[in-house]
Amino acid sequence: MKRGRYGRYGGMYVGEVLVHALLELEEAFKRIYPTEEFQREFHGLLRDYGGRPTPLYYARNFSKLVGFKVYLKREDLLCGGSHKLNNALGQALLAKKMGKRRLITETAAGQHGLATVMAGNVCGLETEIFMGIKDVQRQASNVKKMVLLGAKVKPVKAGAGVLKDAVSETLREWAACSRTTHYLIGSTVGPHPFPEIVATFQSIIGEELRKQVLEKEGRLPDAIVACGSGGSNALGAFRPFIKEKSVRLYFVEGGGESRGAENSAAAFQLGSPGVLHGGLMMVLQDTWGQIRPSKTRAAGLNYPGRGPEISHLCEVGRVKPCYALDHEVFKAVRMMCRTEGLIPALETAHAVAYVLSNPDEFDPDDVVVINYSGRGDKDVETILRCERELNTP
Amino acid sequence: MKRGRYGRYGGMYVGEVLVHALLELEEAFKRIYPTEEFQREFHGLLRDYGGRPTPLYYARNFSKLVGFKVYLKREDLLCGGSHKLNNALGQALLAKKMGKRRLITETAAGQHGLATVMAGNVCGLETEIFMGIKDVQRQASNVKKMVLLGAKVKPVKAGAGVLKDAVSETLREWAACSRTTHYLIGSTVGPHPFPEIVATFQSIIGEELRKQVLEKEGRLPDAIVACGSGGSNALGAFRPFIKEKSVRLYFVEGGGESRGAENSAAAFQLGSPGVLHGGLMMVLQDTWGQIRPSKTRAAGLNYPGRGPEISHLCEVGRVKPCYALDHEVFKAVRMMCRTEGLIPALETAHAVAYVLSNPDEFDPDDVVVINYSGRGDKDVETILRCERELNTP
Amino acid sequence: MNSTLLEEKFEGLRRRFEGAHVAHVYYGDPCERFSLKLIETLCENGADIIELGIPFSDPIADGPIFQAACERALKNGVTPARCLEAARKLRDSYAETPIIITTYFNVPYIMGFHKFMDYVRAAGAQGVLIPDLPVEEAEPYLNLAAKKQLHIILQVAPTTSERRLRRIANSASGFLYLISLEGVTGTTLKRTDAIKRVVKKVKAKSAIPLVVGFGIMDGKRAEAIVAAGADGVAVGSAYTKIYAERRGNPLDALPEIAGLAHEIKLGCILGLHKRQSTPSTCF
Amino acid sequence: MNSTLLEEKFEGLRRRFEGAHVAHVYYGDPCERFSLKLIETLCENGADIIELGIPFSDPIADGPIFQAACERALKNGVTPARCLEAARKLRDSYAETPIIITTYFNVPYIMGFHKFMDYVRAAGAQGVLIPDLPVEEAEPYLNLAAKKQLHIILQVAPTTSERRLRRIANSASGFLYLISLEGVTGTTLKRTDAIKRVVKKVKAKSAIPLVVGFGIMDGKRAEAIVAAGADGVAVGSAYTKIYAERRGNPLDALPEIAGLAHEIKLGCILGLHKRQSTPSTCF
Ligand SMILES: Cc1ncc(COP(=O)(O)O)c(C=O)c1O
Ligand SMILES: Cc1ncc(COP(=O)(O)O)c(C=O)c1O
Repeated sequence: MKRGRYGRYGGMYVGEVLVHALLELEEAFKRIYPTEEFQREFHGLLRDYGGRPTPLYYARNFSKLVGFKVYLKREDLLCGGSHKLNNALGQALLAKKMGKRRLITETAAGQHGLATVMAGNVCGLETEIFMGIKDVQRQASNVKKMVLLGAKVKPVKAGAGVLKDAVSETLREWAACSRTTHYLIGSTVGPHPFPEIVATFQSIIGEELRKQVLEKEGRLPDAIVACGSGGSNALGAFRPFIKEKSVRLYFVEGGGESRGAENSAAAFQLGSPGVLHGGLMMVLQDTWGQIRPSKTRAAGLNYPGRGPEISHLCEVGRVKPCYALDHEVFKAVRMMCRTEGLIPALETAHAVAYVLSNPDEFDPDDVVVINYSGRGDKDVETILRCERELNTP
Repeated sequence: MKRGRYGRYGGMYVGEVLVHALLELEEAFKRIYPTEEFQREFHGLLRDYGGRPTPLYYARNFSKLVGFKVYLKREDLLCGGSHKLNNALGQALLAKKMGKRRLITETAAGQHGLATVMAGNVCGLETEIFMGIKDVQRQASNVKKMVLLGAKVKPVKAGAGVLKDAVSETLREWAACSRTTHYLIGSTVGPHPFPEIVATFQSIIGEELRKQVLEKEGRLPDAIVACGSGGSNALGAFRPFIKEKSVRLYFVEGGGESRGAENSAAAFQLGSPGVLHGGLMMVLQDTWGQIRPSKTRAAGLNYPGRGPEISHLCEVGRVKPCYALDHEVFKAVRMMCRTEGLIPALETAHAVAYVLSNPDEFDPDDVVVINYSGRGDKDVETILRCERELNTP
Repeated sequence: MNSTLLEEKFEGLRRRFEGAHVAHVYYGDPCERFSLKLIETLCENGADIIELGIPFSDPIADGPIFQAACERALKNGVTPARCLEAARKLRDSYAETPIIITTYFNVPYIMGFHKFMDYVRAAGAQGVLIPDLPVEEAEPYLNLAAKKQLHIILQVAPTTSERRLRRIANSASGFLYLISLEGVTGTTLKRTDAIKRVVKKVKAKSAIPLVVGFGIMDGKRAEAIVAAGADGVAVGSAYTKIYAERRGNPLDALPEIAGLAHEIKLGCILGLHKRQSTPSTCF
Repeated sequence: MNSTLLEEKFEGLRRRFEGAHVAHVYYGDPCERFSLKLIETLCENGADIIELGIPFSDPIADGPIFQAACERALKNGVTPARCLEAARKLRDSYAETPIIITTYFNVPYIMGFHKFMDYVRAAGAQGVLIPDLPVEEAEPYLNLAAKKQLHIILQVAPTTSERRLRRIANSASGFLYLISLEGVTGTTLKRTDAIKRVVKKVKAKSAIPLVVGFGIMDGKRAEAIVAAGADGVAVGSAYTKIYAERRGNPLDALPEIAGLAHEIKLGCILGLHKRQSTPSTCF
């Protein structure tokens, strides 16, 4: 495969100003990541700060409900409440070793923003976070946390004031300060080498999962189900299984209210290959190539692009692209609450919903792993509000 | 020591209606807890559901700030965000094996209520939670979570509408339904055998801590610092070290705004032995034995009693009773945020504050462990509001 | 003299074929003057024994009616000393009415149990009832009380095992207080048939007078319970409820309270007669 | 004919001792009629080359002024086809003015790069500038463009390494576009001395005309940059800013824009003269 490419996807479509920063990053990652020192520090932080390994939990009550064995890979237990910290710690540590003084990033739900300022503080780096003005309002509680932790939060008014616009703005900011500042991108998106770096840092999920499921079941799972937009939690879980053809891989994106173009974030269903934020990937766009905003109540899935690697894996048929609609998602939240006492993040609930809504995909003796990417504390308000709305049409 | 007594503290001061339930519980705990089956299930849940072992994190930046080595025992990473789940899982499992169908409990901050409904759902038990009406209002977000998880939340209007009143109300409810219902008490308080049961379930904290610190430092710590009111997280951490006289143990209670009787929850400073909620313990009271309400902004420390075991350990000098004042606590939050990217629960921040405010207690070559009992997500609003208030007198 | 007044009271009632009517009042709610009037009303309308409650901040065995009573009384500044002082006054005006001081354990504990019992004795009361002092915790104090010629009234409940019942019965003094239901004071006692079996069971184990309390709010229930074999009933929340609902002027409630006291007492009498004549049925 | 028009333009300017004035406009903002008038104004007041921008939804190399321009234009429904059609019209009215189509890579990618370039050629434009297509990604398309006699304008930046600069210079066609600063369009260029060094470095590596863009908003800066050795300047946000602030009637802004265009052109001329005469100093 070409450098920075996954099949036809990927690449480094950025302004010349940023190329040097990406090349510097590529070089640094190649040089620093494999060193024993980096590995020791990274895995030390993952363990002692992050709380890894996260458990693989056999969800007995939920399994009974669906009729086959379901395990949850508990990324919700990672410090900060989602898988985001795996990547944030890795990149912050890398940035520090590259001599950077400052981190910038964008965030929608705030999970990645939080992870970034946490990692930044641990590594002694300043943090500035760009956030669509609408997301600043919608995710007020996470904004407060980021501020409390010492991050500067910059509301982005451009465009629709959502994640897509915040990413653009962060890329612009980076153009102005890339010598001192690292853009700590939050998912397997953006220009090369970001998708590769993020997937590498996240693949700790799958490595643990593999060991754990072998320990518990004596065999590989039959299926792994993960939600996603950029694809970082999914790739993190999938990577060590891509060559294991017996393991079915499901990628669940935000279906939104319905599968219509105006109400969805399902880029694999409604999109086509295109270039956004520096990479070629599956993306929601109109016939002229103007990027279309995505729409889903799960802020973390509200991005019109699918990272290059997941785009490729779906294209070649190794991963099955799926989606879950809002009403299925809210039902899934309720079911997970009642059976296992766990409030899933709305993003994560998409994976749960797919398992609940598609029993035909699974056999009674299947061992299914849901990559349980995050906890739903941040979403409680939305869940209660939307449940009310959905119940009173 | 007499059964159910810690020195002079403890006992079973309850109405005759409840005695049978306590005796039944004592018997069941003695019989069921040591069985291999129970141990396997309990530790299985702690690991796979709860996320144990929780890490022992060397807080490098914070250590630099204070001038000696500080480790954090990361109970904030336990499922639900505090140490409460250790006990909730243990008791729920026990209740199930006793044939109970329902759990009741009380909660102030909501942490224990959440832990209880989580454990209840996992064990297939209904859950009902009593909560002072004031706490229902103050902790709206945790109430929403409990409701979402399927718990019935009963606001308690009696008394001052705070935790103390909710405990009384739960004891009353239990009197009416103890044959089918288990009162899953949340701290090392209440009548025998609760203090012993809760401490036993929580001592997993100290057992892990001991192993971890030996691994990392090759020796026992010089000091362990824990916050508390009832004392469950402190005893959980202290128990395996009580016989190790070289390990100093610090118990930090809520000092409130000042050490005055009206503004504090510092029962070791301002209280005396008395009987509350079924047990003899250190308690805030007036000269006639009327219980005085406690006052602190940390909802989880806002209880006028100190459990019998911690009361005893302080009385005999094995544990040093300390307190932290609100302004020290908010400063500690800020410091922990900035140095380590962690927002501590306000309760936990009391332990942090003590370490920050009393450097004379610690030597430069000391190894100090803070039992980091919970995360501060629930407290962000309070922290930001109170910081504003404290800064604008 | 102290303890014997109670024994004599039961003896007298037995002779007169009457069940005992124990009336429970939290002193100082809403003010001391009213409490004294209330007790007077009760004594003069059929109460045989007064349970005089010292309000406590956290009355875990009490339902909402008594909780509110405690709160009001404490807000009004009443202290255990004032309550004992009130007992002394009552002793003066109603020389024949045994008084039991009821309170939660922390009150005597803080005062010092010895000292507390001395005060109780000095006030002319006959004993104490401490709902959160089960027999195990009471044991260290039983001798002490006996020496001071005071009763420690012990409670039994429907949940009490046979073995415990024997132990409690062995330690009982004055009378045994049978809690009629699983719950707290003020709960409505819905059916009396279950309690009848418990009454029989307890009576079989113990010769000491048996008073049934909790949830008795009318003459019918009192009658059924005495008919079933109890030596009396204790009524509390039912009285408090009446005046608590008349917050404006509780004194206005006294006639209604007097009426209920009469009705209860009548139940205590009829119940005993019924027991003597026919096998009891449930209402 | 296509690509040569640009080469001839630089040749002509060199002969007349003038720096080139490249004017960048996002087409369709706020409406097509205005854009056409704007370009007319620019062409008639000193713009030598027109960079005609096809608006894109996510212009990551553009600052707030151009972002807003793209948003307004897209909201107004302008499409890449309409932009290319406009280029064709301009070609008819201003036969001598080279046109560079500027847009982000997704626009040609979605249309198909071949097809897109055919349209560009058919419209009579001389080339394309795609800010998010660095040389590595551009390489597959360079031959194709050459065959169609179209330039792919490549950019260099202060952050470009020597090695990369050589590679870009080798692939450059038409002119090299030097980004003056680390940042996006519309950023104010604060000091021109740093950029002078970069200009010298680039000129040493490449004989192709060098146009400097980003942050040039007045004649002084244009003059300093041309004096430093650049063959021209590109100005965009400075023009858009003027009419964007006059939302009510952007046409009112045209005189001021004409004035600025004059000033820039004057700077391009003075700069070259200055370079020829004295060693340059910073302003
Ligand atoms: C809990 C959770 N899951 C999933 C995602 C989706 O991101 P990704 O596709 O990179 O895994 C997010 C993004 O914020 C998230 O917070
Ligand atoms: C995070 C946290 N720490 C400490 C406590 C105090 O409880 P305990 O004294 O039982 O440890 C609480 C109680 O809610 C809590 O939530």
